[in-house]
Order: sequence, then structure tokens, then C-alpha cells
Amino acid sequence: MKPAAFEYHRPDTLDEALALLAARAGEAKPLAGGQSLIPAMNFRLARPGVLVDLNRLAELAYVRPAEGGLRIGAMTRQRVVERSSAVQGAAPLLAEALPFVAHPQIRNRGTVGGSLAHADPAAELPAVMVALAARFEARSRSGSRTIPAAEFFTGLFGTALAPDELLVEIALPPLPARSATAFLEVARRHGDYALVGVAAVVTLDERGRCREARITLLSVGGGPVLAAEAARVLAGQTPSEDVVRAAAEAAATRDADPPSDIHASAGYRRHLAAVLTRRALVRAFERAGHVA
Amino acid sequence: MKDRVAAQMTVNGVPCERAVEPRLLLSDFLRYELGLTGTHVGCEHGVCGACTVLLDGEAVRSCLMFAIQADGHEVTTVEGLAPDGGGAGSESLHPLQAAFREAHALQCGFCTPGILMTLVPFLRDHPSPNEREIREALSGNLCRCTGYQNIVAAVKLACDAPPPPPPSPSLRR
Amino acid sequence: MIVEGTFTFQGPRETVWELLQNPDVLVKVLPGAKRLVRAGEDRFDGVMQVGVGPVTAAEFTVSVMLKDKVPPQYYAMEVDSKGTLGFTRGSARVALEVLADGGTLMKYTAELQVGGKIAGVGQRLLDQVAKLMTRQGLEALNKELRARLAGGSSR
Amino acid sequence: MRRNEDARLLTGRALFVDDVQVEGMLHVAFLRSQHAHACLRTVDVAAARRRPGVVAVYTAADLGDYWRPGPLLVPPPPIAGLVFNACTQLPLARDKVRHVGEPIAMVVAESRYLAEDALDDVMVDAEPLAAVVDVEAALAPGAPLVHDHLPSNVAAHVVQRKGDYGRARAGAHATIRRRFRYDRGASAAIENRAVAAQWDPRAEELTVWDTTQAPIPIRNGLASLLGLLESQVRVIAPFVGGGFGPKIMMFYPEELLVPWAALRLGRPVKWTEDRQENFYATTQERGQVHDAELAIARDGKILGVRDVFLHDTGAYDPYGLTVPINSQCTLLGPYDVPTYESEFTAVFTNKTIVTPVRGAGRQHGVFVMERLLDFAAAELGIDRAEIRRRNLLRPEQFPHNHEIIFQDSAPLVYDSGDYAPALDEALRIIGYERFVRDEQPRLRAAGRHVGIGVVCYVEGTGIGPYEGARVTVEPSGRVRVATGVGTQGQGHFTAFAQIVAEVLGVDVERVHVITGDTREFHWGTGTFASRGAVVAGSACHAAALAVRERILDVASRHLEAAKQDLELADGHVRVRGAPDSAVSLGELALKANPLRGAVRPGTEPGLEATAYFGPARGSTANGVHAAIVEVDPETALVEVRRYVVVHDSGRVINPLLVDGQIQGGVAHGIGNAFYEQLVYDENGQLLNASFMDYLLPTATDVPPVETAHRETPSPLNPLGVKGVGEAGAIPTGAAFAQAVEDALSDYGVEITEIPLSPNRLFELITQAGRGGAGGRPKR
Repeated sequence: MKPAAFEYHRPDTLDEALALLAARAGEAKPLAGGQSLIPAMNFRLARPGVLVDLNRLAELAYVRPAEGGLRIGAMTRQRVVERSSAVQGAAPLLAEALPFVAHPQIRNRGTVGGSLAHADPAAELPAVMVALAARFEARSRSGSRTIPAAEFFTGLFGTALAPDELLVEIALPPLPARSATAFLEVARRHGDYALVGVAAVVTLDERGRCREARITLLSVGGGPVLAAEAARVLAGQTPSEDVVRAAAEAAATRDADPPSDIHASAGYRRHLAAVLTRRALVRAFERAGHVA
Repeated sequence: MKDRVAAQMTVNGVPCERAVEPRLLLSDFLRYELGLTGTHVGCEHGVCGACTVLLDGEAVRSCLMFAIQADGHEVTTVEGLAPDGGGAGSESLHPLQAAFREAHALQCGFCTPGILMTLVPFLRDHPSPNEREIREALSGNLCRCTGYQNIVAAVKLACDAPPPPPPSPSLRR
Repeated sequence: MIVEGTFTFQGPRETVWELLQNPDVLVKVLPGAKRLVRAGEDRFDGVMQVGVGPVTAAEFTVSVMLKDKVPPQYYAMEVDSKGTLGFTRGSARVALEVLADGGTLMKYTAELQVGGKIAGVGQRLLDQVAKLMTRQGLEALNKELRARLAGGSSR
Repeated sequence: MRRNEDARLLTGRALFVDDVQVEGMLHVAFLRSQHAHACLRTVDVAAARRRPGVVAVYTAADLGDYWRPGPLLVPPPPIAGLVFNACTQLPLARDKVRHVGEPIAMVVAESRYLAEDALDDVMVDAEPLAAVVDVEAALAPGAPLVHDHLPSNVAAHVVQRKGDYGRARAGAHATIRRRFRYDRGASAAIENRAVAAQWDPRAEELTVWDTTQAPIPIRNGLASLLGLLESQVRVIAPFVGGGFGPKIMMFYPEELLVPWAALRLGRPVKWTEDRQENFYATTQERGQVHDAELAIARDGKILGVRDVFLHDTGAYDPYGLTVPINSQCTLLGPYDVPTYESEFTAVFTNKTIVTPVRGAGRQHGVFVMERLLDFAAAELGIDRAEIRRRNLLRPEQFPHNHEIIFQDSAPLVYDSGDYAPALDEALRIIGYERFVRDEQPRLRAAGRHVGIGVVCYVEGTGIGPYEGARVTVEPSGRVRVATGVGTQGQGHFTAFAQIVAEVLGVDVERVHVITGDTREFHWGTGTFASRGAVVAGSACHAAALAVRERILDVASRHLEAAKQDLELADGHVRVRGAPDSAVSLGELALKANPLRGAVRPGTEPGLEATAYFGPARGSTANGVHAAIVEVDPETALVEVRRYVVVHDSGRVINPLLVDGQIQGGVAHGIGNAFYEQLVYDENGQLLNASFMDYLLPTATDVPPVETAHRETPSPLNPLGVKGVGEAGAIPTGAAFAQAVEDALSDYGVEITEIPLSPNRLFELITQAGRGGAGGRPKR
């Protein structure tokens, strides 16, 4: 289990990195934390011909409060984000989800941007970003553009990034008033890929009814699944046990199209999706100050 | 650039420079280029944790990094834990190593270096952890022999022991 | 592994049939196909390069045998591929039905064996990858079909 | 008590095989079959040979006379009517491959990276064949054949009987009949296998470093195969990172080929298995299907058991029948079973070879018996603990002859035991009565699903044939102990030192133990079957006693005192009551090795003795496991709340080591019960060949184990000890199944299979509930 040979570049600046990607588009693979890419290379499942190592791009490693929300540089280590008091304050959902991402040794090295660009359907961060309606900044030599998280993920390991583009920053908008969040997942062991996970953001109106619910599920489709049907069930409703249960059923049966693997059949995943959505919603509504 | 590239780093407080092939894993570099075979390799896909070392004081999987990526950084391996590399007597062990010995926290000892290197920064950040925290901190390291119970006991023992002096330069923050 | 489903093409059955038997078309629509040549009456040989997520540029040599053809409504095929990452062997049955709106309904069932490294370490994703590649291939074929009907190739 | 070996292990100084680096060393990678079953047409290695950095590439054709099937390691025991078809593994596949991962070609290169690069260059033309995967389908008429020269896939067929089960059944109040499954697992030592070899042309000596549990048999076998004197081959098993069975003297292909290549190339050669190879090429265990029946009286007394089972032996069967015979014999457990009829068929399949893994088939037998008793208890309305108590063998029934043959070819006779107090103690520690009476009803009323399981087991340990040890007092006063068994973490360095230290009256830390180096000691077999402490420990004890006699002889002359007036303590001999008379063992060692002058005729120099120990048969340890679990029926996740083990392995040499063995065993057992399953698809492809998908339990999955010891000495060895290496792993599945079933009693879930993943438990809950996602309670 040794990686195949590759051509290695380690730019010191973002511009240099973008120039390399432009020059070797389609051939060059960016290396962020490497905690998914390097195992794949050790198995020789991945054999990139050219690696562009982003680890020297200190300019992409930051967590900054901005406009009531947060801006996170793509090369910020997951562990730094997890420990950041700014994140705990402005994006508790992200802070709650990060401990589920593998293990501390992996998060010490793994980056936020790397995980998002990898777009594993079982990964926590894509689901969290979609639930939080994050906006991603992608940059290439020809300029930069902003991509809403929900449009960034295009299916199994697919993203909206062009081969010469890098994800450079994640902007998290502030949570609206009377909002709360919850993250839950079921994995075989602590730190494993989730069999199913749920990230929920709920916002109440002045009368305690659900104004908006952004629920995303992971490991039940090709990418993070935004549960639109479940949100529809909740919209305008006072979050009672029945309403929450109906929303959870909608998420599991109408929003999710889960795959089967050796750890969980599609049926078990669907069932877990209902259970976890219900539990996550209950927790989020409680945190939002609603007592059912 | 498939050829060798110069990598300069500090390993256990000692500066070193080698020309490495970019694909050389840090684990293999430490073991075969530097002869620091205390860092063990159990899976090479980042699950077992046996290869855990400190990079600038934080625990990382050395099988999931290329040696060239440690260029300019400080690496600490299990050989760098005890003040003089661990001579014959227990007085030369790091307090955590001594606690492992005291609590019978190792059997075959193969996973042990990775577990020690995981726990050193954990205990720096959590000087008096509870059982739950200890087990979660350990959950990225596989041990087939001990059932983890005595490892948890050793951590508790180490917490009761006086705090360790900074044993090597790279452990200081 | 079983992959089955239906797909609706916006075009007449005869044209769909014709495209499905044409290696020059198939090489364009099959995800990752680099080469596909007719190696016999009902046999195609080729090379595919599959890249999904962490798996980049896995090259497979592929051979396809068509069988039991009932133009333009039914055929079966046997597909063999192999490469350093593993192999696949499978058989598929494809039926085409004329729809009232002039379109064509394809019903397909494939039974696929996967072996080697991709089976040993890729199980979590096999199901989804198979579905994804099938869908991508069929959508590309439909696009090609519509381009032809509109009077040209998609390129 | 600190372990003597720990300082080296904790500081990274301990030598493991992959740490061996010698100037000029070459590295090996193997090209392995992607197919479970295929005819090999051609293997073209020309391109690989041309790749820069590649030194040699070998296929079966290149091995010449060296190509021959491996040895049959354990011939079957003498059981009447036994059928056994020996098909041992091949160094490199020649005409056919029989499991995924079987080696086809060997690449030797300047680095492992380059060797792996060259694997891509090897062109294999293989014609896939239908694979034999399921043991029942394997025996169906017309099934494809794993070995073409045999008429079927039957590897072995064995029937053993005790008494007349048919008659017992006719008189039974009830019969309980179920089908049980226990699926495959991996040993998953964290250190993968490794072999390094170096030929020294000047000394004409071959040194082989090998992650083996049995260096002496490997040395003997290699010498014979390579045409060398045994004294020309030195096999060293240095520190070994966990054994658990598969590192026994397997004569794995890699073990044979690496030394051969080192000789042929005249350069040191090393191969280290990677984790992926480990999942295909290191032997595995645990695939059995049992159809079992228990005949029981109204009062819960066992009248007899009938069990017919299929055992999946994988593609080859070099390890004979050890595993299924263990299953067959261990099923009887600690119980008085008057009649028994057991029949098994071992079946060849296109899967990795099956050999013992911690427990070695014993857990399968325990699972069947314990589950049958649970179902009987429910049927008869008897408490689960009580039905066990009523059937336990009583102290006056020992030695107890079960009238069948055990894996060591000796009759299955339990040497000693006192079973009921162990059960009582386990029930007391876990608070069985209070839990069943108060806690469980209270928690259930609060909507929580908690359950308890209590199971009993025996473990046949410490089998022969023999081990030896040499004890030497050095002039420094330090003591050297050399023995042949390898050590993989059991603490032999310390346990053997303790045994010798106690006899010689020296500090344990002054006793230096050397194991696993054939130059130091070359008689013996190896570490397996929980026998290290029993057999090698007894040999150490015997050698220490002999040295003690020599010490007393020399001291008696020196101190001019009668031997019976001398005492050994603190590394000195002194005349009792005369503290000033003390003379150190070091001084005596010098006196026993005079460099000038005459000695009395017949005197042997030095304070040294070698002794051997071979038990008449194995000693039988026993114990009880009790567990409390909580199940979330909505998610089908299970949490182990408490785990109690009461174990009796005779006299305990070192409680710390014994507890460590049990804690590790329970973790292994919990893995087998809930996390670990090698999943093969219908074509013989292993679907979880990595630690991402093959789930070893982690620190958050394993509960603290509460242990208690009872000590019923074994009469079969002077130390009175019994083995303990596998005890923790044996009854865990049965305890787990009972506790989960109890926790879900209002769903009516019945558990007859292990491992039990959440996915499978979800299916069982759903089926039991009949309708409604996740099922609904019956009551």
C-alpha cells in the first residue's frame, strides 16, 4: 500500500496555486489535508499525475467573524474550527458536527475546504453547510465566483468546481432570530462514516410557529440531501409531536433515496433517517425555545 | 519533479535534512530513512492510529502525509518522549510511559507508540479528563490486545502523577 | 449487484436501437469510455477510464458481446472489464418499448459482479457508482438522440 | 508487578520484524488473484522484469523443485470413521487460483514502492470459474469443485458419540431445536505479518526474522525444504505485534518464498504484509452453520444434545480439524451431558484459509449450547441462571471423561473444576437478582430496553506435546531463561521470570527471559491453544528446580553445610539462622565454572539446567460471563452497560497478566459479536478488506470488564495452572445474544446468529414486530 509516483508542487501563494491548476487543468489534483486523498493513493485507487499541495497557503487558513456570520478559509484545519469560540458562538451546528468527523488525528490535518471539495456523500461538513445556507467562494485564474452550498454539491463526489478552480472561502450567514440547530448521526463506531446523519436548522416566528426548517441528511443519496418535503410539512406549523413525526416521515420517504451497503440496507437507512430527523427536529425546536 | 526533493525538518529536537521522493510517506521516512522504527505502521489508510506522531505538537497520522510535507516542521516520535530516549530504568520514562508500565496498559506493544503520541497532546489540553473523554480521545487508535481498559487506567494514573517536565523541545508550545 | 431501472428517450425506438448498436456513439456517451471498436459481428472491445471521487483514472479494458437480438425491441449483452483495480463481469437485458408520445421506454436489468480492489475497499460506493454511471450514460445517449433528431451530432 | 519487556516497547526500542533493516535489503510485493476461483492460463512477467529497480520476478514456474504444496501441520486425531482430505496451500498458484488474494507472482525490487509499481506490469490471463462460497451450496450436487481431484467439496467428515442420544430424546420432556450461524472474522493483529531473511555466505547461515508464534517448527521446516542443516537456519520471532492464532507455524507462501529468494539472490530480502493483503492472505476463522437439538427433562436437566454442523475451512485445510473439533468438544461446556451426538462436515470454499483464531472454534460450540439452554429455560419457565446451575458438573465428578476425542488426540477429560461457585460469584457481582427483580422492571416502565445475559463456558487449554527451557545463573548473579515459544504480548518475559525467580529466590527484574530465537533454544513447538504459561511455564519451573539443586550442591560444599540447612533469598544462599554466611548466586556461578584445577568426575559446569515438560493432556479452565446491555430499538444500536467475568484458570501466576488477557479477549469477543464480520459476496469477493469497513471495536465500544478469579489448581502440571489466552473471547457472543434478546423481550426477537450488526438487529426487530418501521412491542 504505497502510493504511485506523481509530480509534486507546493506553491507558497494562492496565485501560484491557481496558475499551476490552470496550466495543468484536468491533470493536477489539489492536495488539502489529504486525509481522504492519501488513503486512496495508498490503495492506488487514486493516481493523480500531478499534486498541487495547498498546505503552504497560510492565507487560506482563518476563521473570521463577518456580517454577523463567519468567514472560514478553505485551508483551515477542522480541529481549529472545532475549537474556535467564534464558531461555537455563530455556528453551533458546525461545532456540534465536527466531533463526528473521524478522529482528532484526522481533524488536526483535515481541512474544511478539503472535505467540502471532496464531497463524500457520507461526510458531515457538506450537509452542515447546506443546512446553514453557506456560500462558497471559488477562485480561478480568471476570477472568482460565489456558489450557494446547495448548488455546489452536484451528486456523488461531484461539485460545481471547474478543474482549474479552488474553493477558497466558506461564508456562513448569521442565523436568523429565533433559530436553533441540531446535528445527529448514527455510525457503527465513533468516528466512522455515518450510516445516516441529520443537520437541522429551524427558525420560529413570533408566535412559535415554524417559519423555516432547513434539514439536510447525509449518507442517504449522492450528496447532502436538502429535505424540501420535510420543510414543507413544517412550514407555518406549530411544532407538535405529530408535525415533527410527519416531517421526519417525509424526509425519509420522499426526500431520501438511500443506498445499500454492507453496513446498512436502504431500508434501515430510510428508517434511521426518519428516527434521526425526528430527534434532531425535537432537539432543535427545544433549543429554539419551543417546548412541545 | 518526480525526482527527489530536499526536506528539512526537526525530528525529536534534532534538525535533519534528506532528499526524498515526493511519494515517500512520512511513516516510511521516519522508519527507514531516519531509523526511528518506534513509529509503527498498521494499516496505511488512517484507521489504526499506530503511526501517530506529533507534527508541531499535534497528533497526526504519519501514513497520511508525505515526508516532504513535514518540510519546515517539527516532528516528534515515540523515541522523543522520554528525556534520554528511555534508558534502562523507569526514571528515564516520560510520566505517561511510566503510567502505561505501571497499569499494564500494553501487551504486544505494537499500537502503543501511536497511542502515546495521541495522548500526549490530549493530556496537555485536558489535564484532568473523565473516562468518557479519555475513551473518545483513544477512539482513533486500535488496540487488539488490551481491551483498552488498562490504557484508560494508565491515563488516569498519569493525571494523578505530577505534571511532566517538557521532555523535548518540540513538545513545548 | 443488480442494477435495474427504466429510462425514457425522447425519440423513436428505431433510432434509439440504432444508437445503442453503434460503437461510435457509445464511446461518446459511456462515462469514461476512451475507445470502443467493433471486434466482430456483435462484439465491441474498448478501453474505459473510470473516475469517481477518490478513484481517479482507473483504466479498464472492456469487451461487450450482444446476444439474443430482436431488433428493435430487445437485446442482451455480456460485459467483461478488467484492470489493475479489479474487474467487472456482468450480463444485462435491455427492452425497448414504443411510447404513445413517440418516445421510447427502456427497461434494463443488469447483474454485475465486481472483483478485486474495487470490491474490497469500494463496497460503500459500488451501489451508487453503478447507478450514477448508468444514469450518466443514458442521459448522454438521450442528448445524442435529440441532437440527431434535431439534425446533427451533439458535437 | 511491572513487566520486564515494557520499557523497550514504550520507548520504541523493541525490535519488530519490519524494523529489521540490513544494508542492501530488497523488498517484495506479491501479485495476488483478483478472482476467487479461476483457471490460470498465462502469467506474463516480462514487462515487470524490465522495470528499473526490479531485481527479480518469480512465478510458480520459476520455483522448480521448490514448488510443492505446504505441509499438513496438524494431522487429524484418531477418530473412528473419520474422513479427511488434505489439500494444503501452494507457494504460488500454478494452474488455478482458489481464493481472492492467493499469490500468483512475487516481485523483488529495490524498494516496496518500486515493487508495487511493477505489479501493474504483470499480465495475468485467467478464466473465471463459478465460485464456491456458501457451505450448503458447496455440498449440493453439481456444485463447482474447489479441488478438481476430489469428488466433492468435502474436506472432512467426523462423527463423535457419547451414549445413546436417540433413547435420551425419546424420554425427554421437550426438545429444543434451532439453526445457528456464526460467521467469519479476522484475527486483525495490529502488526501485519512480515518475513525478512539474510544469507551469510561466510558463516553459511540463514537468518530469518518472522512474525511467527512458532519459530522452531518454522526453522525445522525451512531447513528441510532448503536443504540446509537445522543448525544453519536461525529463525527469530522478535517482538510480535499480536498473534491471535494466524501467526502460528503456517508455512505461509511468503514465509517459504522470502528465505528462498534471499538464498537465490544472495541479498537480504524483506516482505511486510500490508493491511489489504492481511485481509486476503492471513488465515481467518469462524464460518459454521449448526442444526442443533437439546433433549431436556421437565426439571431442566439436560438429557442429551445432537448437533450437525457445517464448517467452512476455506480453500485449503493445512491446519487439519483443530477448529471444528474444538467446536464439537467445547459445546459440552461445564455441563453434565449424558448423551451427545455430533457430526460435522468441513467444506472447501473459495475463500481464505481457515485456521484457529483466538477461541479457535470454541465460541461456536459455546454459542450453540448456551442458546439452546436459553430457549429451554424459556420453554420450561425456569430462570436462565437456574437451568445452568442444575446442569453444572459437580466437584466430585472430576476428572470427568466426556468419552470423545479432543483436538490434541487425547480423550476429552476435564482435569479439575468447581463450577457452581463461579456462577454464583458472577451473579453476585453483576447483581443478577436485583437487576431482574427491581432494576429491569423499573427501567422498562421508563421505556428503556435493558437486558441481562449470563453464560458459562469451559476452555480446553495447555495441550501438549511439550516445551522446554534452559535456566542459567550468570556470574553477575542475573539469571537467563531461554525457551522456544514465541511471545506476542502475553507477558511471557515476566511470567516466566516470576516462576524462575520464585524458585531461585531472586528479584524478578534480575531474570532475563529470551523467547523466540532458535539459536537460544531449539526444542519445542510454539505459542497456541492458551498453552504458553502452562507448558513452557512448567518447563521453566522444572529447569529452575534443577538449577536450584545445583546451586544447593555447590553452596553446600562452599559453606560446608547440609543442603537442607540452606535457604535461597535475595539472590543469595545462606545457612538458615546464620545471615553472615550468605554467598551470592553470582559467586556460586563462578565456583561452578572453575578455570583451573580439577573437578570431581562427572561434574557439569555452571549453574545451568535444561528441562522439558509435556502434559498428559490439556487442562480445562472454566468461567462465567455476565453482561447488561441497553438497546435502542429505534436505531437498533446496542450499548454494553456492564460486563463481568469470573474465570478459573487454576493457579494464577500474575493476576495483572491474567486480567489483561481477559479484558483483551472480551474486546475481541465483543468485536465478533457485534462489529466484525468478513462479508463475502456470492462470487467469493471479500467486500470489507480494510479497516474502514471491517470494524474493530475501539475504546468507545468496549466496556470496562469487571473480573474475579477462582483458583482450582490443575493436577496435570506442577504449577497447577491452566491457560487463559482465549477465555475472554469464547462466550462473549452467547452472553451478548442472551442479553440483547432479554432487552428486547417485549418484541419477541430470537437471536440465533453472530455477528449481530445493527442492520441485522433492525431486520430482526422489524420481522418480530411484523409491520411498522422498526417493529412495535408485542405487549
